[in-house]
Order: sequence, then structure tokens, then C-alpha cells
Amino acid sequence: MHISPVLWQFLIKWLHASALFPAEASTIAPWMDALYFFLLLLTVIGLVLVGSLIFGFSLCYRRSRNPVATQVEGSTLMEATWTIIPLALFLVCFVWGALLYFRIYNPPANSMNIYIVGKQWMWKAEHPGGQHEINSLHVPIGRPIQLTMISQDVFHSFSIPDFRVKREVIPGRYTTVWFNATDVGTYHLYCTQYCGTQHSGMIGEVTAMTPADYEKWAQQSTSGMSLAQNGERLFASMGCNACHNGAATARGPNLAGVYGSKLTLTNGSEVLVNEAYLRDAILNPSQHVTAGFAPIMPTYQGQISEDGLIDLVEYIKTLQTNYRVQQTQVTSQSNQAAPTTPEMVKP
Amino acid sequence: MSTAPNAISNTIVLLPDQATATIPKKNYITAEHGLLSWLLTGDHKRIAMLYLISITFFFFIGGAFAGMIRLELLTPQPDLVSSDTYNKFFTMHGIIMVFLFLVPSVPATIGNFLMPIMLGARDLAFPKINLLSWYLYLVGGVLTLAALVLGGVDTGWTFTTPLSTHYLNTHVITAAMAIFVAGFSSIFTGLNFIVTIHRMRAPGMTWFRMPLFVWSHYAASILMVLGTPVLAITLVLVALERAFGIGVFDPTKGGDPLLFQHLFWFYSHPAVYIMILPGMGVISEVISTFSRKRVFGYTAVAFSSVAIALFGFFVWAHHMFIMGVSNYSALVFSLLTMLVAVPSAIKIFNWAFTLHKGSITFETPMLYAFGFMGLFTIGGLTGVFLGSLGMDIHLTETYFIVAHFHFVMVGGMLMAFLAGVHFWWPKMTGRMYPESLSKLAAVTTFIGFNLTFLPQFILGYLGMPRRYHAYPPEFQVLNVLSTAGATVLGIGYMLPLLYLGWSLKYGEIAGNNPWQATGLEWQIQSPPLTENFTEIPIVDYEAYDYEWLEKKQKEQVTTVG
Amino acid sequence: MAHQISHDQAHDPPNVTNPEHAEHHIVTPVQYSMVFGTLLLFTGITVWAAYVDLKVLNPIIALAIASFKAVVVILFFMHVKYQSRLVKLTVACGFFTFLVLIMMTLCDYISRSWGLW
Amino acid sequence: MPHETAVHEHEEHGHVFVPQHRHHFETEEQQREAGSFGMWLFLLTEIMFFGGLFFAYLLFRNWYYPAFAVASNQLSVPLGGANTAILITSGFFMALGVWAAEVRKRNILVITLILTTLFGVAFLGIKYVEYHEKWEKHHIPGAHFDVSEFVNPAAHGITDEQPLSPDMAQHTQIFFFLYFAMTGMHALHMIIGVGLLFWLTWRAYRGEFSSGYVAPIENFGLYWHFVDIVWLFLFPLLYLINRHPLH
Repeated sequence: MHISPVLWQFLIKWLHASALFPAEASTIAPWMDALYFFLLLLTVIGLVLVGSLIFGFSLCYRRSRNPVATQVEGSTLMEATWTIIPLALFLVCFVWGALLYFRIYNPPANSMNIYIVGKQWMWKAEHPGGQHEINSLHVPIGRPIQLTMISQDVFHSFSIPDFRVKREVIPGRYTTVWFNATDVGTYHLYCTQYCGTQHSGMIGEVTAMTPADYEKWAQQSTSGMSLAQNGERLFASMGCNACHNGAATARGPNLAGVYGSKLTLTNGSEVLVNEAYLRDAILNPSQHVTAGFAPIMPTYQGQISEDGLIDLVEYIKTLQTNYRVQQTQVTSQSNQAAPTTPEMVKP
Repeated sequence: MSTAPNAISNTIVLLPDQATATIPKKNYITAEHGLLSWLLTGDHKRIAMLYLISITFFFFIGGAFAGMIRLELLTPQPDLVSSDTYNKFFTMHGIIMVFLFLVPSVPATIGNFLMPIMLGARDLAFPKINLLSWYLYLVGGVLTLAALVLGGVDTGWTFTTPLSTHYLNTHVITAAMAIFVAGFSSIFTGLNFIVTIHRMRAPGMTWFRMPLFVWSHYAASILMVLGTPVLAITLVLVALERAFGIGVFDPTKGGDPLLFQHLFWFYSHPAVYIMILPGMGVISEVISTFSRKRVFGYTAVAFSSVAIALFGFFVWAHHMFIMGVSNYSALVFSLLTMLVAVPSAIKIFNWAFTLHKGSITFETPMLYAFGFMGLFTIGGLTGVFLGSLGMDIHLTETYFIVAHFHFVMVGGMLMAFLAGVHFWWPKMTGRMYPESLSKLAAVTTFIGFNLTFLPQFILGYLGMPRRYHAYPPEFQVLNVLSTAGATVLGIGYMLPLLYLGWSLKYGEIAGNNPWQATGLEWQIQSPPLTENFTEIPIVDYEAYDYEWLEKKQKEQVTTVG
Repeated sequence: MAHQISHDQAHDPPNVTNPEHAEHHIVTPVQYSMVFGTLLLFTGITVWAAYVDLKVLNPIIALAIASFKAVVVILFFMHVKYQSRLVKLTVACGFFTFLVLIMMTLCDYISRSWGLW
Repeated sequence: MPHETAVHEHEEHGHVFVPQHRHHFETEEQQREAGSFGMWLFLLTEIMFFGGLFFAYLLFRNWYYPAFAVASNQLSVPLGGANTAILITSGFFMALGVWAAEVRKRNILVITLILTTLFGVAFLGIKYVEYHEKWEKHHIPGAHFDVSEFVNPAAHGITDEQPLSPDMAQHTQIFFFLYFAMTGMHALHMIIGVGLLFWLTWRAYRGEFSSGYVAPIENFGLYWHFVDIVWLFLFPLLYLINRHPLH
């Protein structure tokens, strides 16, 4: 920021204190505000320009002063001026905006992942350690937090104005957004996409805490089972381990260490295994058949909730060895999840 | 004819001597009598009047919903109505205002009235289709009211799937049908205009002699004809999906909700240009008339309309930047969005420079036009905020969006509509509206509008989401301001209804050309004859040629003298 | 500024001198029959081609044949070949907008799989 | 007066003043060109109307190709092919009808219009047979949709088809939905067209189009040919996705 930091802080604090401006509570917020003030300046200049042209001409050329109009055809030079200058300014806005967009929507590699599930009309947050929250989100300050979000029903939108981040939470697909909170405090959390009756009740609080406090909170509010542990249980109870057990004769591919790797599918395409891929492969297995395997996996569409899917995905992410898979396989029933036609999901 | 004023006055209004003047006995209003003669008419002027009455009716219904929304938002608590009711309010406000007011507002009323006259034709190319389009509009309106009376719809006017298809139990299909039918009304209006402009121009009326009003309607008509059917088929799919539970837009069944967004916005983005372009046409006419000067850079203004229509088709995904479109296409659409902003800037500057060296007077239409220019500048530039990808993340789906499109649609289009109605009121009815009262209304509207919507920009940046029934208490002050403004705005809109009604009987007789304007419509009697022209004119002058007008008037004076 | 137009020029009600006008042309039954034969022939070809495995070419050939048939119908049955530039432009405009819809939307769907950037 | 008089001198342009001439057109030529241009603009909206469906088809066909291929093979090529030929024939007679009107031959016009109608009705009849078969097989999308035939073709006596996995088989429903939406929308246009044909035939029989007034016939022809064109695309896209053996 090339504007004097003192002045900047004064301006923001003053505006915020008079409830005209949101707090700047994340690393991205000052960048967003800088662009905002630039655009605001542009608007004011544009408005003043147009306004003074109208007022100036109205005064100078009003009928009582200038009874006879002078006819003018127009001027190519002037047309060019007010084509090129606005165009250049708009292109600046485009480039600046695009840079900011990619900053907000591309999480750093080292960020901490929290899952968000939206449903009518609440937000569920699931921390990797197994802490579940409803309509609230606790995050440590000073480290990048990535939110991997999905909706169970309709479109929602996850918005924290004080962090200047927002992203649509859509059904059937993970979306991500990230932020790095800078100030301890509680901030509003809104659903900004109209989602039905209680749309305006789909709000919550984001609590940004010091890393130490966050640690304390995480320990107090854990359910005792991490997401991966939940996933492991689900993995066994759905009978996934019957095929995905890593044995040489297994009917399904080995899942240990599969996260982050590149797979070749039967149709020859190469894919990067990420959260979205894992989720899709569970729901629509026949479109994600690993080369060398038969398309025999049944679909789990309609049988696992989004939370269950998150558990499974987290589990597969952490799976480094098949030792425990093979251990549990002995004790669980493997024919539990027979292929069935999912019934219609209609409320 | 009254004699030319000796002293330079502050007005160009030139009325016939009220003591002797009368409304021409033979005109399109008196040509036939009885209700049926109106309901079965093929006369574009009568159809325009039918449209004017019906869209005014729907405007005030939509406005009533706006009033109730603002009243509910006076307090942070959800206390006036239940959430479901509130959701139905803003849905109805949106559907009525977008599809039953803004889309047909200028084209179907003023455009319908003037298009043939401005081109020197006796009627639109297809008078029966023109009447059909009004009936379709009525059917659409009645279906909307049916959806409302039967229990309402709460999808929002955007019908977001899968909410609208699988999760609501309100009258979505009725509302979708209403919009489907109203859409075809708009298609037929557009089709009629395009054919009329291509085929019915009077001898000598070349493309570059057409008034800019015609150019902007031409551009808007192209958008209507090519965009609306996509909305129609999308709504058909929504209705089918809802009725039979099929999953084209439902991810759990393998469909894609973003497909709906693409198809919906493919129409609904161009739709905002359908709404604003005809308004821009009105502004061109008004600015030129009241500064007694041809529009600065006629060609640039004409082509910028066409450019808006063309680019308008390439930018729709900017409504979906945060919805999970690919980053690459977000980039492309953002860039194209910046390009479409340029023609609007060109127009604004050309209008401003039309004033330069003019001889300006400040009648009511001119005041509305000034209001339009100021508010549209704000509306347009705040659009750049939203087109700029990063900024859009924070601002979209908040009150900033609400403020932005109300600046364009209400501050822009409604101002232009009122400018047009006042400007052509003497032509349509043969009588003048009361000048000072209407000036008061224009100023009231302007003040009320700014009070209503400027606070919403601030609310938006604070992060207040749109379509919220209740909101955190710290937003109350700004919301109260906004509601107060809405009250003033409401009065500003009631006033014209009252005094225009009054003027039908008591207004001064206007004569043929009270504004001394150059358009063909001002060279015929007011109200015009059913066949517009006793003989088809041969056009031998360019649009906005005030020297031609002066010469003509001198000839007339000498003839009479 | 006011142009003086001679009466002959000015009185051109059907816009005969402007490019939007085209002389009316009657297509003969012989021409129609030839078009009819072509259409039937290509219907046969498209069915036949579908039964031959041409890998990625199959849909391309099917669409190419369909487009060819459509063009033939538009040009002869619908008389566009003999129509004014305006009508030709109108037809082109319709297909152009359709392509805009498809291409711009596809640009989103295709680039989604390119990753998060 | 500044405006010169534009005199109506129809003879000068060699046009007959037909009774269907509307007062607001200068000449019959102008009226005819306006009508045909208007019809073309209407067809533009039809292109965009079907365009949305075609795009949905394109998208889902790429996503669920196996389901689309197998489901498409359920449609009957002989019936679809016959329908294509029937529709082309109907279009041919319509084109002849336009010619008959141009050369003012009333009897030929009436006969071609009747033939056009007959072939149009034949098309709809075959379409009905096809729809009925889908109904019996539970291939109508909705609550009663049945995928067993695609999951287990052998049990239904289908030997030349690979079984689909259950999740992919579900997506055949999208194919059938698009099939019904697109052919249904097309059939709706046909039904409207047949209705108009009855009316036009009646008017032609009364000799309204045998004196140089051909605009209604010509414009209806445009509509009818447009409906043909839509089918020319629907046929390969829906019936002929993958007729060669999959392996």
C-alpha cells in the first residue's frame, strides 16, 4: 500500500467506527479496500465530470444567455477521447480485479482445511480434528484457512464481509475459498444466496482466536473422533474395504497414498486426485474407473450424506497404508452396500 | 399560430392561443367509439395507450410490494410479515417490475406510439401481431396475479435451481408460465419493430436520418428477438423438471444447476439492455429538443446502441463469477464486461456535449433527462465495480447489487420513461401537463431516489445480504434512511399519475408542436390521425435539423400572413 | 443541410433501389425434385454412416450431413438463395447467436477441468 | 407544404392491387417482403428456442456418453429414418405448394397442401407409436422410470449391448428427458403446423391464393421447412449416436 499507513488506518478506523465501513480483519481486506477506493475515486471523478458538464453548459448556454444554438456535427477526436480513456480505465479495473480474484480463490498450499456444509438453513463446519459447529466457525488468526464447501440441497453462499471473502456453496460440487484472519474478534457470517424461507436466518458468527486459544478451543470441543476416524468407521461399515483393501487380488484400486497422485482412467484420461475427485468417484464411480479395473463399483448417490462423504474423503486423504483396512475387513460384513437404485430426493 | 415571442423567454413552449384553440375533432382517439373499438384495434397508438394503462397498473402493484419490503426493513427484527410472505413480496416485486414493467415500459408504450410516426409510416408492419402482443402481455399479467392470489411465489425473480424445481411448494409453474407468455409478447413487439424499421421507412428516410430513438429501439428489438426464446425454453425446462421430477438442473440426478444459470442469464443479461436502451433513445430526443441542437456525434450514439446490443450477448456469465464457473471463463467474461461499459460512456459524453453551445431550457422532460444522466452515470460506474472480478466477490449478492441495478433500472430507465411520457404527453393526448407541478414531481423523485438507494451502497459494502428479511441491528440507521427515501419516491411517482390524469381534461391545448421539435411526429396534429399522415411524407432533412424547422415555420408564417 | 431529393429517387415505396430488396424468384418443380432427391439420398448416407465405426468422426459426419441438408433446405425450399441480402444476413445472425450461446457456455464447461489455476 | 405528395401509382410498378392489401403498406410488394422478413425473424426466435435444448443435449451427451449411446440404441432407426423421409416428403410437397400458388394453379395447390398434411399426420402417427413403446417400457422420465433394461440387458433379451453400471444407467433418464423434450417440442410445432394447414387448405380451396396473393402459403412454407430442419438435426443426434458395435 503506497498510501501512508497511518492515514489509511485512520480512515478505515474512523469509517468503521461510524458504522459506514466493515472491519478489515483479514490479510485480503486491505487489498480489496484499495481496489474499492480506486473504483470509488473513479466513480466520483466520472460523476463530477458529467455533473459539471451538465451544470456548466446549463449555466453558460441557457436560453436567456444563448438564445440561438450553434449547430455542431460532432468531433471524431472527442469521440476517440471518450472511447479510449474510459476503455483504458476499465481495463485497469479488469486487471486489478482479476489479480484480486485469483488471490482470493487460490488457497496457499500450506493452509488449514475446514469443511463447510450448507443446508436449509444452517451452516455446519467440520474441523479436521472432529470439532463440529453449527452456525459458527472458530479459526486461528495468522494462518491461512481454506474452506472446502458443499451444499446438501440448494445454492447457498458463504460470506464473511469483514474478511471480504464470499463463495457460492453449491450442491454436488466442492467450492473453496480461503482467508487469513488478522484480528481477534467475532465477525458476521451470512448466507448471501437466496435459499428459501429462512434465508435470513442462515447466519452465524466467525470467531477469530489466537492460535493458543484456538488450540484450547479445539481440545475442549472435539467429539473425540477426528473426521478421518469417522471416515474409517464409515469405510468399514459401507463395505468399501471389501474391494479397496490393497491386496494384489483386490477388485478395487488401492487407496493408500492415492490422494495427490495422478491416476490414469480407463478412458485414457489422466486426473489429479483431490477432494472433488474422491467425492465424485464415490458417487459416480463408473465415470472414474481406474485403468485396469472393471466398472463394478455401485453408486453411493443418495446413500451417504455430505458429512459422511467428507469423512470418507478425509479418511482416504490420510490413508498411507492398508494395514488397518485389512484388519477391519476380517471383522466387518462386506456385502452391506448392495447396488440399489437411489430413490428420489424430494422434501 | 401565435406570434413569436419578442423577448427571449426561458421556455421554448409554443402553445396555440388557448381562447381559440381546440383539439382536432378527427384524431385516433375520437375515430371510433366504444370499448370494443379499443380492444379490437389495430392502431399502434391505441395499442400504445392500452399498454400505457396496463403497465402503469402493474407498476403500482410492483411499487406496492417495494413499499412493503421497505416497511419491513424499517426494523432489524422480522416483525411486519413472516419470512415466507417477505420472500413472496420481493419475488413479486421482481417479477412484476422486470417482466411486466421494465421490459415493455418504453418500447411497448412510447415506442409503439412513435415508431411508425417517426419513420413516416401509417402503422407498424403487423398491427394484428401488435394487438396480439398486448393480449399476451395481459395473459402474462393475469397469470402473475393468479400466482399471487393463489398463494404467491417465493423463488425470487431469478428462479434459481434446484430451489425453484425441488424445494419450494409455491406456484412456480404459474409464474413461469406468466413469464413465458409475457416473453412472447416482448418477442412480437421486437419483431414488429425490426420489420417496421427495415421495411416501412418513408421515402427519403435513410438509416442515418432516423431519430436516435429508433436506433436504440432497433438495438433493443434485436435483443428481444434473439434472447427471449432462450428464457422461454429455460422456464419450460424448469416447469417440466418441477412437474415430473427430472434432473436436468439437479446435481443429485446428474444434472447441472449451473446450466440453468447459463441459460437464464443468457437472456436476463441482455434483458437489462432491453430495458435501458429504449430509455437511452428517449434521452437523446429530449436532450436535443431542449438544447435546440442536433445530438453531438449522432453516428457514435447510433452505433453505440448497436454495440451494446452486440456485446450484450457476450457478458452474461458475470452474474456467476462466484458461482463456480471456471476461473478462465470468469476472466473472459470480465474482460468483455469492461468492453460493454464503453458504449454507455460514449453516450453519456455525447449527451453532455450536445448541451455545449446549445440554447437550453429546463422543462420537465429535461429535468428527468438530467436526472437520468447523473443516476445512470453512478449506476454504470458501480457496474464496473461488479464487473471487476475481485471486487465482485465482496459486493455481489449484497445490497450493493440492489443499489446498482436500481440506479440503472429505476434511476435510469424509470427517469427516462417519465421523461418520455412528459415529453410526448402533448402528442399523445393533445394537452399539456401542468409544468410547475411536474417539475416538483421530477425533483421529488430525484431526491427520494437518492435517499433510498445511496445508503444501500454503503450497506452493501458493509456486507448486508440482499433478500434478507431480518438483519443485524447495526444496519438499522441506513435502512431507515432508505425507507424514508422510498416514501418520498412513492410520492414522486404518485404525483404524475394524478396530474397527468387531471390534464386529460383540464390541460392546456398543446397544438402540433409545443416543443418546436424536429421529429416527424411533431409535424402532424396532436393527437394524430388514425392513419398518422394524410399523405406519406418525403423526408428531405436529417434528424434534429433545427434550421430546417425554422425555415419551415417561417414559410408557414408567411403563408398564413 | 437539407438534401434535395428528386421525386424519382424519393418515391421508392417498396425500397426497390435499396439492398434490402430482391427481385421475386420462382423456383421450379424440377429444382424442388432435385433437392428432394438429394435430401433423401443424404438421409440414407447418414443412416449408413452411423453403422460404420469411424471413431471420433461419427458425430462429426452426422452433424456435417445434417448441416448440409439444412443448408439445402434453407437455400432452395426456403428460397434464401434468391432472397435479399437482408434475409441472408438474418439467417446468418440467428445461427451466429446460437453459436455464441454454445461456444461461450462451453468455454466455461471445458475450462473447468483445467484445474483451479 | 414541405412534404411532397407520395402518390399511389401501383400500375407503375406492375403490381396488382389485391384485396388482401393492408392500408398501411404502400404497395403489395412492400407488404409481401415485410411478411416474409417477419416470418424469418420469428424463425430466429425458434432457432434460439431450440438452441437452449440443443445445448443441454450437447453438455449431457459429453458427460454421460455411455448412457446416451445405450439409450439412443433403444430408439428404432427404421421408424426414425422413415419419419425423416416422410417429413422431407411433406416438405417437398409444401415447396411444390408454394410453387403452385406462385403460378396460380388452384387445384395443384390444394392437392399439395393435402399431401403435405397427410405426410405431416403420418409423421405424428409414427411418433405416437414410438412414444407408446417408450411408455410400455417405462422409459418415460419421472417416477416410473425403469433402468433395469440398461443395467441388465441380457435379462431383457438384449444381447448386443454392454450392461451399464447403475449410476450411469440412471443418466439414461436425462437422455430420455431430452429426447421427449426435443421431439415433443418438435411434435408440438408439427401439430400447430397441421392445424394451420387445414385452415390454409380450406382457404386455398376457396381460391384465395390463386390470384397472386401467396404470402400466407409462402410464410407457412418457411415455418414448415424450419420444422423439417429441426428434425434433420434431431434424427442423427438422438437416433444415431452409436449404432456401430461398442467394442
